[in-house]
Amino acid sequence: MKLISAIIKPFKLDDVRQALTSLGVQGMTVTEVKGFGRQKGQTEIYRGAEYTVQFLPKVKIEVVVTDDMVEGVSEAILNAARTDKIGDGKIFILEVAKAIRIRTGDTDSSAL
Amino acid sequence: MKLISAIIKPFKLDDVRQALTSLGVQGMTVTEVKGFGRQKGQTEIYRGAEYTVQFLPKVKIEVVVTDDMVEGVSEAILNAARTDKIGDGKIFILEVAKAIRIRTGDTDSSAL
Amino acid sequence: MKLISAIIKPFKLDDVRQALTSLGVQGMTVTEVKGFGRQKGQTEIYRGAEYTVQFLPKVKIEVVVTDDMVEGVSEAILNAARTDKIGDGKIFILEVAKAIRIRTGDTDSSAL
Amino acid sequence: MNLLKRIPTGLAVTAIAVLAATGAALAQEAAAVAEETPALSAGDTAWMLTSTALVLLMTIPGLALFYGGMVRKKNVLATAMQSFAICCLATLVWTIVGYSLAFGDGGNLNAYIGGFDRMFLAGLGADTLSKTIPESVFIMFQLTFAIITPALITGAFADRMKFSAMVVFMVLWIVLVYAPIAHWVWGGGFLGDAGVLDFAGGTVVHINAGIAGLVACIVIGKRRGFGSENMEPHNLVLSLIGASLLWVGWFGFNAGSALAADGAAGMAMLVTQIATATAALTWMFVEWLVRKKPTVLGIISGAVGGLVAITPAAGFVGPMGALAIGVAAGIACFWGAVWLKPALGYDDSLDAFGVHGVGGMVGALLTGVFAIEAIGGTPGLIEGNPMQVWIQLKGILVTVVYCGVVSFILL
Amino acid sequence: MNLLKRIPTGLAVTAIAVLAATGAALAQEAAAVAEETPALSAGDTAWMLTSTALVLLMTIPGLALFYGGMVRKKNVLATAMQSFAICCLATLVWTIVGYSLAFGDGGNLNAYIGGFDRMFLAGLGADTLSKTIPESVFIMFQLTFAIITPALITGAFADRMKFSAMVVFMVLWIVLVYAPIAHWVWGGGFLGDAGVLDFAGGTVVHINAGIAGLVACIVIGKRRGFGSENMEPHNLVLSLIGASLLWVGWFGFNAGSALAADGAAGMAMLVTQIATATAALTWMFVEWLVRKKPTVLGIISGAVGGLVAITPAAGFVGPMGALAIGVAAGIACFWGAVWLKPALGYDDSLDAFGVHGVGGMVGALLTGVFAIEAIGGTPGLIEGNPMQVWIQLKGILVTVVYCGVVSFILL
Amino acid sequence: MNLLKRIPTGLAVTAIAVLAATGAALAQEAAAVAEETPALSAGDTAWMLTSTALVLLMTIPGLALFYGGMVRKKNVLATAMQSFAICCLATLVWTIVGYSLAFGDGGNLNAYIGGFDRMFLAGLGADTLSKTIPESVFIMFQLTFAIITPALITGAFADRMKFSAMVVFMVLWIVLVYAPIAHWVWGGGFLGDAGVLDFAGGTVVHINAGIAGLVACIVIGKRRGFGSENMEPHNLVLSLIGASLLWVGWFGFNAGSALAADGAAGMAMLVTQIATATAALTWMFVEWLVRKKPTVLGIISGAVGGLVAITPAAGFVGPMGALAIGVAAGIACFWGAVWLKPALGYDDSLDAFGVHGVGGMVGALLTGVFAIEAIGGTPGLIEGNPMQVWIQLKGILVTVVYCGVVSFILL
Ligand SMILES: Nc1ncnc2c1ncn2[C@@H]1O[C@H](COP(=O)(O)OP(=O)(O)O)[C@@H](O)[C@H]1O
Ligand SMILES: Nc1ncnc2c1ncn2[C@@H]1O[C@H](COP(=O)(O)OP(=O)(O)O)[C@@H](O)[C@H]1O
Ligand SMILES: Nc1ncnc2c1ncn2[C@@H]1O[C@H](COP(=O)(O)OP(=O)(O)O)[C@@H](O)[C@H]1O
Repeated sequence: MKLISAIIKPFKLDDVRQALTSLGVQGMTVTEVKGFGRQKGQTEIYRGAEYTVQFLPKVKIEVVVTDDMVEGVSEAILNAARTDKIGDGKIFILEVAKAIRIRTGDTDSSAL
Repeated sequence: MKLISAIIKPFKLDDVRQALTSLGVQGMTVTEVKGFGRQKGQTEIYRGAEYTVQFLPKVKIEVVVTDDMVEGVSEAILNAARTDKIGDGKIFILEVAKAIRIRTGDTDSSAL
Repeated sequence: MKLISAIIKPFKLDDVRQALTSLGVQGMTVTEVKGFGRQKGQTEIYRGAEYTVQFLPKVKIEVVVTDDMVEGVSEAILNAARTDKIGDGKIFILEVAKAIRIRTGDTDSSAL
Repeated sequence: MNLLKRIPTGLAVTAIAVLAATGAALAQEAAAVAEETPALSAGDTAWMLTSTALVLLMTIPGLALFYGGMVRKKNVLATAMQSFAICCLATLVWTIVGYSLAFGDGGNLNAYIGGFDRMFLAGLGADTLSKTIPESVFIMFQLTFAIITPALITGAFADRMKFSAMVVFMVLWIVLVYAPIAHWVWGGGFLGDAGVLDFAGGTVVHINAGIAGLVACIVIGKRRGFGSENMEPHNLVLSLIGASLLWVGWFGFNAGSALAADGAAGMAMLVTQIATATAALTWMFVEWLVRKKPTVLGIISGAVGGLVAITPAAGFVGPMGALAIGVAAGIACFWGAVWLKPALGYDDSLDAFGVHGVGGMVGALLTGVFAIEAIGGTPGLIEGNPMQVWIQLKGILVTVVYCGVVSFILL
Repeated sequence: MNLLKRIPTGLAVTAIAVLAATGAALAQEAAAVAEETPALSAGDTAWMLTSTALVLLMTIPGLALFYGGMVRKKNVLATAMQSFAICCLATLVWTIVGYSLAFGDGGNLNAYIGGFDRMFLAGLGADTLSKTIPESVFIMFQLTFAIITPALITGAFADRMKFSAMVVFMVLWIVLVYAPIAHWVWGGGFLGDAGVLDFAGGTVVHINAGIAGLVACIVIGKRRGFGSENMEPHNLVLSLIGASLLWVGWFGFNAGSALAADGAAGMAMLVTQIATATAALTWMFVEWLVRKKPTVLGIISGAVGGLVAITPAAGFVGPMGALAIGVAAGIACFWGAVWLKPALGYDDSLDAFGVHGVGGMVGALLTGVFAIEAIGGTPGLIEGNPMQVWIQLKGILVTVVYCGVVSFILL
Repeated sequence: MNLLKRIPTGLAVTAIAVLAATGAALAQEAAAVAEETPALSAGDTAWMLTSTALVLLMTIPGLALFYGGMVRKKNVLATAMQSFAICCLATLVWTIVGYSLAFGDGGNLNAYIGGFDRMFLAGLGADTLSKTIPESVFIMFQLTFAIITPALITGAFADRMKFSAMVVFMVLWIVLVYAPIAHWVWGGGFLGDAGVLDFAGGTVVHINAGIAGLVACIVIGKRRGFGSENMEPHNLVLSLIGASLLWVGWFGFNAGSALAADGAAGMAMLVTQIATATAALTWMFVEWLVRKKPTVLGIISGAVGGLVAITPAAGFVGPMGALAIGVAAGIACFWGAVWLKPALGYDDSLDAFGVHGVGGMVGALLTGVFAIEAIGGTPGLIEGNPMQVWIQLKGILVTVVYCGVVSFILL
């Protein structure tokens, strides 16, 4: 099992969710985050003062899948989230040692 | 050392915190997240329009513990967070390579 | 590649960001979290009632780096975030199996 | 507003101008002579100054919050900005030419439009009176109406019109739509002469804004993501503050339209309160029946619907008429926003038409039904004068057609 | 309100009814004859129209925000909804039967309750006067009091009463508790006759709401999670807006209760300001001493406590009395909310009793102490009339017992 | 305010005191004799009661929100608390000694300061009049000015002054700076005698607050993290609500300064509206030109700048003067906040000086330019009276120097 953690542009969330659902992924967890990277924030001006917004709003999608789905899911995210502009984000994949469904106590692949 | 990441229903947070504290866990980190899964959101109606809320509010608890405590902590979360209704959430367990306490520089088990 | 996940005091965010940038780190992702630990929250009083704030505001910085930078980055965070008071936070380091840049599809070290 | 009362006002305003020799003007003259020369009343002036402040409060921050709370979070500032900017724009337009077109003397064309003689408020002095209040106060009071009407329209195309386009549209709309219609009903024009009752602007303000909104949202098209994305109101607390300020400010709108602090103002305030509360509860209970639960958005929408519907009627009906109008408005606006809109499939984001258009028409018609001679001088259907309903209908039709056509051309 | 002034008002209201042959009625008659026939005053009417708008502003959005900001985030809409819905409900109840019961003529029972003769506002015309203002304005002004009183109660059971249960309770409460007590004090009933001073509703509004709240929160029980879960106010900015609007609106409440734009109104406004500021600072400094720091919630709670306490006194005391009442109210309400509540262990979520009940009693008593004959016509203890304190105490006791018992039965 | 009108007011206030034998006093006496004995006007009183409520609304919640929305999220409560606490403090200070110093009789020193004879409002009765309104209302109205002036200053040092230090500073500042300057201009002091025109407080309120703010932010130093950390406004919706309430409340400020419900009040309201809308649009369009886009913060800042600039002029200029003042204020305040501040490098967090100081000076000067004899009794430059500009300049200089020096010493 792997945890796929994708940092994407917020307005792409719905597209990614649909792409994953159509692959049969049944659940995911979403967090609002702020990202710092090559993409630079706009310069906001308030009266006299200029502020460069250092951190841009991003969305982190975390989805745990069985090993055989990792490839397909990564691909799907890649396609759905891509705008070809700087700041599209990253996908990180981490090994998950164990997964449990709280409601039933089921573990691992049947927990997802 | 393992990172135990539990996604639970928000109103269960206090129960889980107490359960962990009574096991001797001294720290944890909590994030407000939105979950998508089998549990479906309510249909909200605003004047004419109906909206199905796709993402439900959840809470993610992250707690890093030594390997010997993983079993007990998972068990405790399972019991405290369970309501037996769809949407109770998941527990994911990941391997942690290293932990450091910033204040002291202590590492690994003495960092927790 | 490793994921360095640091939980720090919110007002230290800017210092840490600068420290990392000067090491050549090009991106990071920041989440507002609430921390529970040895540091106790203030007691707030609203009219008659006292509330101990259990969870304190913290900031989680996640940065994925190649293995050779782990040491330096940890060190930099340690120095920048340290105030020597309880509640300074933790650094957790996890193994990352794969990283992808969404815009280009580049993987691993060239994705960062 | 009460026509018989309004005519001398119009006269005072145009006193320095040559009286046009039309029948309408002659009738006005006669009325003016019958009236004693007015002197300033500090009491009336005090109330009209207050009313002006109250009506401004309706737009900023009232409407800005009512609408701002209903859009998505990312659009709240843009939406509130529209109301604020319109407040500023309408002030300039009104000062420069709007007041003159609406309340100036149009000479031979006076039945259709005022003239340019009062441009830049020419002829206004510190002691110029309009009936028992300074003309400056009358200008200000009317200005607040010219502010809120275009601001109401923005509810129809919230979330999608470009700011610069909106600025241009609104300036033209005030000059080409609002000013003429205000002239027809209140400024000595043909609708007023025809006996159309519109105490505080059911036709001029609400039907007008509602129709313009409907046209705008059809022409501009739907919001991107309409129907698929979640467009739920982001902060109904803001909307509730807005609705409350609209309610309180509406006392200035309706009771202020008596242009005096007297029994007519008092009765207008009382029936406003009764109709509003009734419509709010009606919407809430209908929603409670149809969908399982009462909502904040429902009760405040109903309240606004009731406020709209009682507006033309405020000086003409009594408490029982207000109850009836409240029930009708609650049901009709619920139907307009919840059934009609999805049925026809246009995207009137915040129901400018569903609430203001529908509510305004219901109110204008029912004014003809429930008018009581002892209160406003004109009997309605229930007092055996069915013609009044017909007259009201004509007023509605003329407004709908003119506003619809010109708004369409402007867009 | 000033009894001597109020009696003719009551009379005017009931002028078309047969005068009951009780001693009280005779006394009223005498007073009415002594007064010259009233004519409409545009100035007084202007101020009363304004006051009505101000008092409505207190409830929507004032109280809705004051309470809404103090509950947990998830309950803010439900809490604000209560104030808004009560505003609508009370309007209907008042129109249908409430006004008649409070200010109608009760015949032989007039000492205890008004009659049914004014149901549906029967007998109200556009020119009916109530002293120097249209009766429609008097009805509206009193209605805004009938709105805020039940809305205040909701602070005691915020977060836990079902909406449908609240609707039923409030309708009955207005009819069975508010209307009678208003009649006793202001409508020609026995408390007014006994000489109880209550200028703007310390007894009728605040003690009444406070006691009903206390009974309600005891009967309904504590919030789930009370004492263990974090129930801190979620947005004190909202509460601060609410408190500010309460303060500003209270000028309508107190200075409006003079029912005229005169020196009594001016003095009522001035002492309101002084007492409120003093109570706010008193609470703040007490908190600063006892706990280490001054808080926003503290200063606004103190302000509301001061507003409550000066309410019965506003037309009777001078600036120095206001200072004294402010200090007393600041200390007493702090004690009520911070010490008394935890000591007795009830869960008065937003301190409806701790602030309105306690503040109302302190104010009612101190009115008897600091009343000045040259201001309100009645001397108090400091001018050598200790009896007045005793009379005030009787007024409090009667209200506490009646309101407590009936509210208990209703729940 | 209009000097000729103000003088008898000052006299009425000091009627029970011995008249000082200075030339100024003699002139006043003559004026007073020429005036008929004033009687209470219910209409004027109604408007002044309303105006008082409106001006209080400007500070709480208006200014509290305007400023609260512009600071960082963590400071919103602290910032709003400052306005609320100052409202309470100023009330006490004014009651105890401020009113006496500003409007009491200063005997031989009357040109410079009032006396102590009216401390604790001694001599105030329920029927004491100040011209045609109760003196209690005059005291209250002036109090609301004494509240908002120090509250404006807090914008300069938002985010960094300790609350306890602020309390002490503000109390002293009201006594030592505000009260004397109010006396100079409105209380019979030397600036009023010299013919300085300040209808509603451009000098007394805005220049005064602006300069004090400038001194404060220079003395206290910059915010920690100034220039590096992100200090963007956290919630401009709050600021927009605040600006709207400031606008509406300002009608009480300016039109209320006529102290009557008459043509002067009406004209003051109208020019206020015109200048404000013009300044708001000017700032917005300048911003649209210079930076690529119009912003909410820009349009509301411009509106406040316009309100400030029209304040001294409101009773003296006509609609065309208001247009000109609006354009000038929009440009000048934009320049003050966007160019001057960074150029000089002080950290006036919320532009107390950039908007109120700069706007106040522009307004005070242009009052001398655009004053029209037929409106306010004094001709300005455009009517061939260049001296008036010089007199206005003297007024500004005296205020800047005195306020700057004393504020500096107090800090
Ligand atoms: N090394 C990293 N570790 C964690 N998150 C990162 C890292 N680099 C980038 N990110 C996240 O990815 C987002 C996009 O990165 P950015 O460099 O702006 O564009 P791109 O991915 O197109 O090169 C950032 O805003 C940040 O949230
Ligand atoms: N594959 C997954 N990866 C990450 N988070 C998941 C995954 N599946 C479910 N979740 C999280 O768990 C929550 C509960 O899942 P759900 O399917 O609704 O109920 P249950 O766990 O009872 O089957 C979701 O809201 C989501 O936050
Ligand atoms: N075992 C843990 N797992 C995850 N997060 C932790 C753990 N222990 C502490 N934390 C996080 O670190 C923060 C600081 O910890 P705390 O014990 O208060 O101080 P210190 O790190 O100085 O000992 C906590 O607020 C919490 O967010």
